[in-house]
Amino acid sequence: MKLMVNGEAHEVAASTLAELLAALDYEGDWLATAVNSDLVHRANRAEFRLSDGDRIEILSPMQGG
Amino acid sequence: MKLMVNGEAHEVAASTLAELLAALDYEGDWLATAVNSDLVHRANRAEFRLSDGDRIEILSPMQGG
Amino acid sequence: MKLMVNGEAHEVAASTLAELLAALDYEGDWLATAVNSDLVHRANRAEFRLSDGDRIEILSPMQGG
Amino acid sequence: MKLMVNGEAHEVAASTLAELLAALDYEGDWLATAVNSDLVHRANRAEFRLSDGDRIEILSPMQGG
Amino acid sequence: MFDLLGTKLPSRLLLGTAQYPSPAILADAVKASGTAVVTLSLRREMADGRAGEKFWSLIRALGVRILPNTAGCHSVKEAVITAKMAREVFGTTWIKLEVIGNHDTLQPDVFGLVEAARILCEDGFSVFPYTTDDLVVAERLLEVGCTVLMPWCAPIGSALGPVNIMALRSMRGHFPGVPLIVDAGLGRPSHAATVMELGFDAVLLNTAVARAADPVGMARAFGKAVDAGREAFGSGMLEPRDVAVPSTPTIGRAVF
Amino acid sequence: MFDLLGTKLPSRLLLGTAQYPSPAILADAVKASGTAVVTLSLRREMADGRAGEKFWSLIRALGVRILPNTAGCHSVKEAVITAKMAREVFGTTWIKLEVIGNHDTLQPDVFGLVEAARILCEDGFSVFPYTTDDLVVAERLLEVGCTVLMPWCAPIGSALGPVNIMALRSMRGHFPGVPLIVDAGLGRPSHAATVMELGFDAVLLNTAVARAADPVGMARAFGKAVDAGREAFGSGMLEPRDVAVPSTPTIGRAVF
Amino acid sequence: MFDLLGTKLPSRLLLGTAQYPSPAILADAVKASGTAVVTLSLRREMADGRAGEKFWSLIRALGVRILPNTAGCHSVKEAVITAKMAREVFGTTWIKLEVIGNHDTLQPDVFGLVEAARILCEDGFSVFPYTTDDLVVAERLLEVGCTVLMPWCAPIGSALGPVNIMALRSMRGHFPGVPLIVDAGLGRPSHAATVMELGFDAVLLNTAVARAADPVGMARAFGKAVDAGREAFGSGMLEPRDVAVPSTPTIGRAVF
Amino acid sequence: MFDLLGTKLPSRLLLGTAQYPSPAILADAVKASGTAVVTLSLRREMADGRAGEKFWSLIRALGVRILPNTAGCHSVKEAVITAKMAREVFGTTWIKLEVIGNHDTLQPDVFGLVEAARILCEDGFSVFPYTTDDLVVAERLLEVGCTVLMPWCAPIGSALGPVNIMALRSMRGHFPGVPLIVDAGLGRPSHAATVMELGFDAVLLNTAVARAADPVGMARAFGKAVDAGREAFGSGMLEPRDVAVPSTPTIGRAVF
Repeated sequence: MKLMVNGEAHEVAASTLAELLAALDYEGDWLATAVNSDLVHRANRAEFRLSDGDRIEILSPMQGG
Repeated sequence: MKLMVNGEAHEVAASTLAELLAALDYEGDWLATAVNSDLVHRANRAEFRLSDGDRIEILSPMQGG
Repeated sequence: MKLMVNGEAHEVAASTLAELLAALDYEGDWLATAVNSDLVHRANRAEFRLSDGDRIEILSPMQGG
Repeated sequence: MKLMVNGEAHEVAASTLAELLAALDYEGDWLATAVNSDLVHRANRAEFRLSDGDRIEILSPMQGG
Repeated sequence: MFDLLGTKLPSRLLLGTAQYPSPAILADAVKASGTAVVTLSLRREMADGRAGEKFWSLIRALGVRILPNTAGCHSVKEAVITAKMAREVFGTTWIKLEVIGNHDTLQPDVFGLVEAARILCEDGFSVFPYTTDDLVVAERLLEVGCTVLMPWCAPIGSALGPVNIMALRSMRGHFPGVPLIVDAGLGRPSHAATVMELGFDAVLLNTAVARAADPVGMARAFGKAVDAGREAFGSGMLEPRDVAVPSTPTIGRAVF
Repeated sequence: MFDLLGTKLPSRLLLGTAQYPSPAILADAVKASGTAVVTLSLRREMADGRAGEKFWSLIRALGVRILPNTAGCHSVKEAVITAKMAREVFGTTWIKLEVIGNHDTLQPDVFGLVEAARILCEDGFSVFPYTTDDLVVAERLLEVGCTVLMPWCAPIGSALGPVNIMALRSMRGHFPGVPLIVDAGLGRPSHAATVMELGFDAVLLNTAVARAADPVGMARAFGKAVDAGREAFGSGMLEPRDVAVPSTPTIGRAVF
Repeated sequence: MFDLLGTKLPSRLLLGTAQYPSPAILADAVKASGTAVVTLSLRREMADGRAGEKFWSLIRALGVRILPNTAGCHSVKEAVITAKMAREVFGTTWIKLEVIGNHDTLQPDVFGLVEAARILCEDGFSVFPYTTDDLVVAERLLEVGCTVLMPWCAPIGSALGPVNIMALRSMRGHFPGVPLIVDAGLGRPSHAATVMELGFDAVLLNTAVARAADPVGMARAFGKAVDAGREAFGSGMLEPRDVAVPSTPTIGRAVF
Repeated sequence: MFDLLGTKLPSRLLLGTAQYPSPAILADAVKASGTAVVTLSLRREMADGRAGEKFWSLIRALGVRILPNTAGCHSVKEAVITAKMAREVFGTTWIKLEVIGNHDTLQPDVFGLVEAARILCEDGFSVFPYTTDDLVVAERLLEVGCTVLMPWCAPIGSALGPVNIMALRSMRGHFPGVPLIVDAGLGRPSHAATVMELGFDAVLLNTAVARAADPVGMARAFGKAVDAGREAFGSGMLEPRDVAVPSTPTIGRAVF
């Protein structure tokens, strides 16, 4: 399945958001996820099914003013 | 018929805007008229029929900054 | 003998500055004295002889900015 | 005779200020002269005798703010 | 000549018509200022009073261009209908659009301003919006069809002069092609010269002239200051320098 | 007309003659500015060079009043002899007295200034002292015979404009009867208008005009700004107000 | 203590976390400043890079309150989703709302700001809107549910300090009961003291500290200046006076 | 520690002792400010009144260093004898030398000041001259033996704060090695922070604290502001920038 993850194209087998994070070695409770501009809560990642072409954002805390 | 003319209550016989202006001794091409917050063009005053309770504004040029 | 003390005329018997201070009930090591615009050190007040018309200033610490 | 004229050493035969000006090709009523820091009026240049080592300033109008 | 929306004007000073000691002084002030555009309002006419007629005749006699305004309007609706009535009376599509958002500062309500500007631009008006020095608001006004902007430089009638030079410079820099007219807040001719030196295209005044001890003399003074500021802008001013620089050549100095 | 020590002048702008791109531009700038007084210096004349003659002819052709200066002098002695030589060359008792005390700021040495002023006043000169905004120094200069004062408003050539408005206002307030000419530090016409609005009698400029991209246009701009500021001073300006005041009467407003 | 939306804080200085030479210096600066609230952002995490984790651990160790921000967002949509993601990560409903409207000045887009604030307030956020000094915009923000305002005093990172004191005073005067935090534009401790003396409730800084030669020393300096300004506001400062007044009693002066 | 003429001081704030609501408040203000040096005067003692004694005991109990002054003196003679009497009473060679030249602005008479300073320096005093921001006067004061300078930043008691930043910066730049203490004119802690940020070594205050609604709180505020300004001076402040610069990294921004 083709996905855009943080702006980069990925070809991954993962079918849920949780699987995608694992596949790409993302972990930690400081991460926030959005799919196609909608927030996906941590609790919902396991059942959140991805579709071809989905745009996923995986964010974490950074310096900001 | 009861009308509000420039914020003051008037009891007048006039049935059109043109008649109202004449009745109240308003004249001059420097006047602009509105009825119930809508502009009434000079050309349309003769056929513009007033209804009880109409709010009429009769304005003319004044100092402004 | 007529003297001006801090701008006021005084008629006193005192012949020295020390006697004047005593006569006028001035005492204390925080006082500074000048006669006719010259400083008279504390140590010299006893032998400093006054003359008629001398102008004596007796100053002490005060608020200042 | 050795003279300093406008800061430069000169060896000239001139014995008066007027002769010096002529010798150095200075002319014009817009010139002002000083010898050893004293003004020498135009009218006095002819009889003003120079001495060895004199410092002569010959000035004229210039841009100024 | 100053080209304002295709109209050639001999002066970059626009003048308000309120608060003068008398109509005669207003007329003399307009003449002394050299202005070619005056702004005026519409107000309720009293029956058989002829205030409007007298004033209107006076203004017409001056032979200047009219810029009607919606001064005193606090809502989009008020401003829009006032603009339409002004167009009928004054026979011009020019309108100085004021939508006041605060009773104390008389500053624009930028939300209502953009909305009213959109409606009036679509209706064929040439809208002169009285706005703040906010660049983003300015962009919105241009997007809805305004082709000129009238930023304030201080609250109306405050006479404070330009209180935020940085913002004015930024505005000029961001909209190089748009006619920018400083409206409101000027108190002294030096204030007018200052904003013209920044490259603003014109200024609009009222209180500073009308409430001066001698409005006619003050009008003349502002006229000259506006010219001076514009000419300076075009003549390449020195940048301020921190260290002093001699203004006289040091070569050839005499030594005494 | 501006009465300066008994001389009636058509302009309140005095102009320096240094640093112009060319003599022709200097001449045009003087004409464009409307100035009636220019200031110039004395410098060493090169033998058979005729620099002085050419410049002097140019200036004389302008038909303006000459105010010689002692620019560049750092001592009383230098300043006094230079003044005397200037009197002989230019045939005037007027002298703009500069005794420079600091190489960086070119500010006056107020001690040398008062001493040189005393000597020259006793010798019959009309001394125009280039001074600071120090009131006590000003009083000394008047005591030794000066009848006009030329305070700086910023370092020479800095173009900073009035850096201490408070001091300038205080000076004007303390010497109501004395002609006060702001000398040095002005960079823009708005600066000149500002000090004239404070009630100063005139301004003297050089760098701001001579070093502008277009000295002639800038000279014209300063001429207008000085007129504007003077006229405003005489016309009773509004005091700035903190709160906004409507510039349009609120009576008779329509309600829609 | 400073009561901010019901939270008692020991300091009125809020600090940004960007641009420090190192995380260690950031941590030391936060401690030296005495701040109790820091603001930070969300950014894309690189796979198996652990940037976010390291930074987040560092911040948590400081034991300060977190104010997440939407810095860098140029649209309502971006700002809203970023705010929601921040709420999940940081477990707080506080959000410093930035909707940038201009790439150069980084000023707020007041239209997008009000819209995003409305959406987020309805969703239960405590919105800290980064806004301008526009009173009308401020009123809109309060209408849509904001209970605190964060006006700029100059463009972000400009270090210009308060460029429009009049507008800041006006804002304070119009919203006496609303916590007002000056956000953006401060460059020096004296700037921070100045706005606190005007009665603002707090300031938020970043660049001025992070980019100082010694961020830790500068953080300490700002912390003291904020305290000083607040204490002065509460202690009744003298109004400036135009004329000088002796600071020493003149009675009892000796006469020599 | 601040090394002032070889004396190590824990504070860079010097405080005047006049105009407080009560002696108790004066004492509390001195303590709250953290100052280590207070300045006071000599006045005529009334017979059998013990005003001087009471005041002097109060001051001694504070355990601070005394800087006697010649406040109110208008002549060299007055100032010199007052200084000598102060030396006897207070047992210190330190003297804050005031020779007032103008009754309204209370500005120094720079001519009398230099003369009195010369006499007192020759007599072994450590003279702290209250002077203007005139560089040339400052050079003269150093020539006659002063090793510290106390320039004003505005008229005494005006609370205007630094009215001529350019001159203060110039003074700091010209006398890098000389202790410079800003004396007179400060009205708010932000003013004190501003001059300390410029690199001045200390400030001396009186009216701004003594006449505040709460002198003790204001004294504390000034103490912090002076520390803040000094620390900022040593920590390398950002230069103001005209264009806005993002204070948040733009890399890694999410795209929604």
